Amino acid sequence: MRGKFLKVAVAATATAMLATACGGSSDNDNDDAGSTGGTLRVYNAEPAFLTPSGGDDEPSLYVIRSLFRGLVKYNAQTSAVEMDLAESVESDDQKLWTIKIKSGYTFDNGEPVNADAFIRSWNFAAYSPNTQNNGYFMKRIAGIKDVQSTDPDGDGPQKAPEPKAKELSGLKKVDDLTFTVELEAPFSGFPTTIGYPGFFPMAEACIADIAACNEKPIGNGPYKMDGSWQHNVAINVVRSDTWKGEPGKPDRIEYKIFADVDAGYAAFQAGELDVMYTVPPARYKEAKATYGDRMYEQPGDSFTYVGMPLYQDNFKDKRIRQALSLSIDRQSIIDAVFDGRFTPATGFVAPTFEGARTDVCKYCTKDVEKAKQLLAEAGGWPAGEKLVLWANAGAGHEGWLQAVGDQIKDALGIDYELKVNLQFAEYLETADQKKFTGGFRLGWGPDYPFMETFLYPLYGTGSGSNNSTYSNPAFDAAMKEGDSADSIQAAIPSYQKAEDLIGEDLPVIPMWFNKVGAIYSENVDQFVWNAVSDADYAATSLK
Amino acid sequence: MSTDVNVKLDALPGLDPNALPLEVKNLQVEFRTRNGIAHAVNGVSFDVRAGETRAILGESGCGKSVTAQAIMGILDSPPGFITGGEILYRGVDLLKLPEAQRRKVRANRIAMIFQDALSALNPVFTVGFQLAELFRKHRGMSRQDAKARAVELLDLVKIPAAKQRVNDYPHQFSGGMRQRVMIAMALALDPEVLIADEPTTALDVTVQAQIMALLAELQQERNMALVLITHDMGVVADVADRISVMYAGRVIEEAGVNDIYASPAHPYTKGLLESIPRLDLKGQELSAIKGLPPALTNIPPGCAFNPRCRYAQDVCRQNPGPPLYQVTPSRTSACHFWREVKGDE
Amino acid sequence: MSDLTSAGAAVGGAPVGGDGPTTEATTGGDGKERSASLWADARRQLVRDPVFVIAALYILVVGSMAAFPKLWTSQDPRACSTDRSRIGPSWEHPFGFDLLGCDYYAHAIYGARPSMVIAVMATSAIVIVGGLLGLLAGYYGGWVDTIISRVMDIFFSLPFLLGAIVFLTVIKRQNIWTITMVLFLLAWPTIARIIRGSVISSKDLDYVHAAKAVGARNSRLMFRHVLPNAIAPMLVYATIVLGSFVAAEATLTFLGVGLQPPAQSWGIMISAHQVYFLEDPWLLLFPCGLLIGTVLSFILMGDALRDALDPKFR
Amino acid sequence: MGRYVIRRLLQFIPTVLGTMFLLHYITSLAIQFSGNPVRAMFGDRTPSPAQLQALTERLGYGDPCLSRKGDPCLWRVAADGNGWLGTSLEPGLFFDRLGNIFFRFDFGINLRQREVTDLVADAIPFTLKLLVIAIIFEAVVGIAAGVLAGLRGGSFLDYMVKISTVFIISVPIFVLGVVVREFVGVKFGNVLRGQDWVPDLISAGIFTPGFKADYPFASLIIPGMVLGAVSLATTARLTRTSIMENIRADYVRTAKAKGLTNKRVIGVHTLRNSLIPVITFLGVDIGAAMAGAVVTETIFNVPGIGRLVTFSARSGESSVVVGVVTMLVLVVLIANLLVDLLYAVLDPRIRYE
Repeated sequence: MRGKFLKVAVAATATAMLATACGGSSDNDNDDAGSTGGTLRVYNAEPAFLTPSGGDDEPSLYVIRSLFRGLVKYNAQTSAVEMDLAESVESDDQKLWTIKIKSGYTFDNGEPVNADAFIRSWNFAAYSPNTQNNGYFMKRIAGIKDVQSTDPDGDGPQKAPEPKAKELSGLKKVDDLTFTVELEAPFSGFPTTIGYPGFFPMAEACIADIAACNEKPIGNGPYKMDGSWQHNVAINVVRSDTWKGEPGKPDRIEYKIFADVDAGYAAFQAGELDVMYTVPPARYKEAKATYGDRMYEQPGDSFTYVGMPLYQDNFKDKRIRQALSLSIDRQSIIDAVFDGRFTPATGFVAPTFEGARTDVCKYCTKDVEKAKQLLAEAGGWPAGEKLVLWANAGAGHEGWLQAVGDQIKDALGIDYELKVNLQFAEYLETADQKKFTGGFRLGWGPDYPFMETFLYPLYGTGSGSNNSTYSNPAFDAAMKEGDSADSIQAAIPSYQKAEDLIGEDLPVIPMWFNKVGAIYSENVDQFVWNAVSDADYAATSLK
Repeated sequence: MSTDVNVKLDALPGLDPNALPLEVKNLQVEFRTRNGIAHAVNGVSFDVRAGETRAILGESGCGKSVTAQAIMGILDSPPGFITGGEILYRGVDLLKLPEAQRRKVRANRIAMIFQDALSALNPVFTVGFQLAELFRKHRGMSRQDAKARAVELLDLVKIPAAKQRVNDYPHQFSGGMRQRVMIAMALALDPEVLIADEPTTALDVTVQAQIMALLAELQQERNMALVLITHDMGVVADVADRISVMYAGRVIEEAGVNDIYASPAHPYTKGLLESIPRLDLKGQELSAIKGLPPALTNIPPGCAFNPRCRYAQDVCRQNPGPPLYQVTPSRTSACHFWREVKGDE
Repeated sequence: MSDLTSAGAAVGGAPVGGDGPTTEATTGGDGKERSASLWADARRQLVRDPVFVIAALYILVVGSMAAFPKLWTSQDPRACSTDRSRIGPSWEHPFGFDLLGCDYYAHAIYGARPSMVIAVMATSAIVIVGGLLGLLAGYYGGWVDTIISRVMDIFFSLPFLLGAIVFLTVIKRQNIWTITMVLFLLAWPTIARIIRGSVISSKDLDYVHAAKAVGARNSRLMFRHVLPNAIAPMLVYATIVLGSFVAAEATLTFLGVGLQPPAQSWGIMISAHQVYFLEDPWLLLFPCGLLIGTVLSFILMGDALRDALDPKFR
Repeated sequence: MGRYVIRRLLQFIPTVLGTMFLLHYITSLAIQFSGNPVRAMFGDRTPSPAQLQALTERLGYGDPCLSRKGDPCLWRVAADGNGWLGTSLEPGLFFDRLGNIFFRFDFGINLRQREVTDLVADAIPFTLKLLVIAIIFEAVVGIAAGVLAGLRGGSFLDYMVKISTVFIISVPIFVLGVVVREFVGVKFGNVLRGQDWVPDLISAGIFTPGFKADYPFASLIIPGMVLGAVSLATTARLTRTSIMENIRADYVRTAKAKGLTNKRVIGVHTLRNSLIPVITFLGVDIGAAMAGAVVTETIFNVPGIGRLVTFSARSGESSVVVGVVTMLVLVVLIANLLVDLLYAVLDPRIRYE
């Protein structure tokens, strides 16, 4: 229970998933199974925002996915991109994309879901004075610089000036049901990204009064709000009568809000919940034993690593980094601290992703002799100096980080020190200002189901989340080559070449990928877990 | 608690209307404490007639208050236990009465007032409430009638502006006034016997006199038996009819008030008298009884006073202690050499 | 009521007001002489009281664990390896191994130190500073009293647990010193109030006026005559608040704002393993046993002390 | 009496101002040292400076003094140059907050752009329900146990009460909470739910591991009892001591001498005096309980005030911390004043001039 909620913030990246072919074959929903009807009671944490442009944390996305639907969706098993509200999403140069929308879809208040709806919503999110969290995802669309203005004197008394434009120049309406999107640079994975809720449309009435819409959203999906958001208590949604697509199985979904996952698990044990999309790590083994058949497990995509501060002298030589990585027995830590719930990472891309390979990292299994040899070659660790290991406070990382320190001490005789008292905000600022003095724990969840999301943001020169300041022109070239490949399949070989470079240089020491565990009660007939959007409540049927 | 309580009390088994209102025969009380058994009362006997004032005289710690509480049946037991003797009210032994009836005797027949009226009155209830409570509980009166009777009582004990003062709290009264309220409370149900445990000790001399005068007047009107417990020889002299002097839990001398003052027949009584500052003996050194009263957990054998007694000889130190010799038909003294003490005069 | 403070307030509310010399059989002698005999009586009574003796012994044992851990165990609590994670108690390792495979017995022994050190330091701080301020406020009255009382109000009305959380979240370094300071900041008003009350009630007693009449200086009056009267309630409160501080450290660690691993403390042991107690109950029972035992002993000692020092109960 | 109340109310002002400044300075220091809390909202992704700046401005963390370490944010340079009394300074963040809270009743917004007043309005009903249950449970059981133990001083019952109360006090609340939730809420609850003769209100309503929206009152009974348990122990100890003292008082002997039944002597005379210290303790306790139930609320998932402030303190939402804790301090001060007045009502000897 200790500060668990912060952990949710850590894994706050949207888990939008991979697409195999863009504009894939006609979609036939998974075979119709289970009867409709009944009330599905699900575990949820307190969401941040219920509007597509605002909500970017896991609890918010779970609610938004019931209330809204976007241009594309992901097949539950293969996570392939399938058309949802869009008729087609095509481009010949991967830079200018044309999107046609199916006709007849409306919002709950009757407004039509048309080109204007999408353009209006994406502009609203991107325009920085609106302070919408999901503005971040519009960064690839042309004209993003004009809609965001920076405050000239930082913290000075003057306010930031008005951005130059109110709308993204890259978005142009062709007709009522078609519009074009021009990107800053070609990107073959664009169709997969627009399946992320940040790109879902919002009604005019909603944008007009975003605060009220946040309390009682006007959606266009299979469900609509029943009453308004009872903060910290519950959010109830019922079947929407304006939804044209395939109806959701349960008549009504009750999101029961828990501030702490242990309290949620206790409620599940007491039969108050039908689905719980996560299990407290410490109770995993117990849950597996008691709910074995009603527990759904699947390798997850959240990547945990110990970053190497290349800007510090001790970590400049790659052989030292390799030695540190070789002295860690990942499986033993996983068994001890996480009841064997994670899979040790031997590569840098989530195992469930297309194009992921195992054993990309040659130094990710324990080999004390090799580690000692590499350390000696590199001139050894400065005598008497301690290896500092960083983690943000209150999210339960100290446990395994301490184990890592112990193992390195045993293998290489380097004593260690934990620096685990910074709150999350300050921890991230220390990362931004490059002030880490040793290995630093961070996590990464993919934004969209495309291998590139695990590579460029973390290791691309100067990219946002490249906290180890790794810069390798060969890597950047391979990534560029992949971006402009004419299809996702064609892009994979070059991305894999880039990953091999990382495997050798080890800017970060990969630790593990989480394993997703969801549990459901007896009254659930068919439980559906979408590889991309996790628990799919609309598709889950009750007995 | 219907009004017929008097009827019931008059029908007590063995009640003899013309027997003495209060007779105490060979009362024994002991306290079982952590450091041994304290024999607070070792065979105390006395009686009192209607309209008569019986004084129980003795230093503090000699067992007089314990005797009073034993009579009223309000001893805290544990640690206090009555281990012998009889307490007769008009021939009925109160010790044998079931608690329900014993409780009715209290206040209706035998009442008591205490020394420090401030702590003896409940600080958080008005004086009126504490008075009216008696009428509501014992006579089943309504709230208004009981309050009216309370005001009458306050008038009876001469408290000015009784109508307003009835709603005041005990701490709003002066020492003397509080003692008057105590008396009013005791006399509320017209008891036949009133036990006054050091009623005036906490008051200054002038108020003391008023209170004693009030007591005497009320006693006269109601022909009430009064048991006055005190250690103040002065108060006893002008009020009491008969005196019992107590020492270490026993009555060591009992006589009429004049006889005692004229010719004390026990060394202790003599010592007490000599220690009273008298005008005619001005300038002379005051004589005081040397030593301290014995601890009740180890009372010396024989006569308890022997360690401090001028006349003490070997016989005084052997058990059994001196019996109550009959000095005159109406006097007794528990001293082997009462003649010499009496003779010295 | 509020989880934690009531343990501390348990005594604050209890009738420990200054007991001026009660008029017993013996006349009320000069304050000091009477209280000297009070201590003698108290000591005699306490030695005979089995509960007090057992509690005192328990505290001595825990104290020795905190002061000389080497005495109790030769294991190094930081020699851990995850291969031995959560192995049950055995002969060489009486408490078994914890989540990370460290020797749980050594961890429990070394865990005693922070809890005890924090409790002792915080208590002595509030007794010294709180006592002093209470004494000054009570004795001088006037604007000194007003200022001190208002400062007292500020820290007294701050909810204990919330105040601690807000302060500790802000201070980046959560170690023994910062936790002690926070506990001191939030708890001194209680003892200051007790002392102030006792000083006010005993400062206008006869023997104080007598001492003043013979020309005693204020400081002498305060420390020789008025303060001894307040020593008894202060000692009783200090003993009991020691226990509540040990509990406070554990609760703050449970909430994630107290001591951080890799430090050893009972609080960490409990909060880190409290979700495993269904599978391996011993992980929770050992630290809880030690913690509850210590807090219980402090409170029992405080109770016995109060009964011994308060003449009314003899 | 009136003058006393007014004097006490005037004394609130320095205290509340002092508390507010303390909290304001503490939370400002937090931001100055720990960095901009808004950054944490973006998680691992690094937002564009423009977006971070806009959001920081909107949430009120834009004041320049928050970037200077140690600055108490009392004054700031006036934007247009002419400030107060000819200086170039104008009242800073602290006075803005003061003005907003006390004149415009605007407590600002939290990181998720929700009005603090709404946050508190959502949280108060739960805390109050929890409080009422805890107080009733604590008062009834505590006083009953205390009276029984006090009357039969030294008996087995007295010993039992003494030991059990001391034990409850020494068990840390979070251990008690977790154990009760696991065994009573879940294990025993499941057993009850297994039997069909047990009415739903009891099996599903009361014996639940935490707060349930569909049984808003019933599901708070167990958390309330856990919250009340510690104070129950204190109440019982206090009542016991008070009864043992008053049982020996002279007026009790007078009451007995007045031939009143034992029930009345104890029930009316002794109890009325003995409960004075207990009621004053309960009064003070209510004030402190408003925010004290942090642990209980967290364990039993009760969205109350305690939890609201704890989570805001961690995520650095200074407007919530300053606003809500100041309100709580005000509540505690008022509660203490009411208790003192109640004391005068209960005990006529107390006079306030």
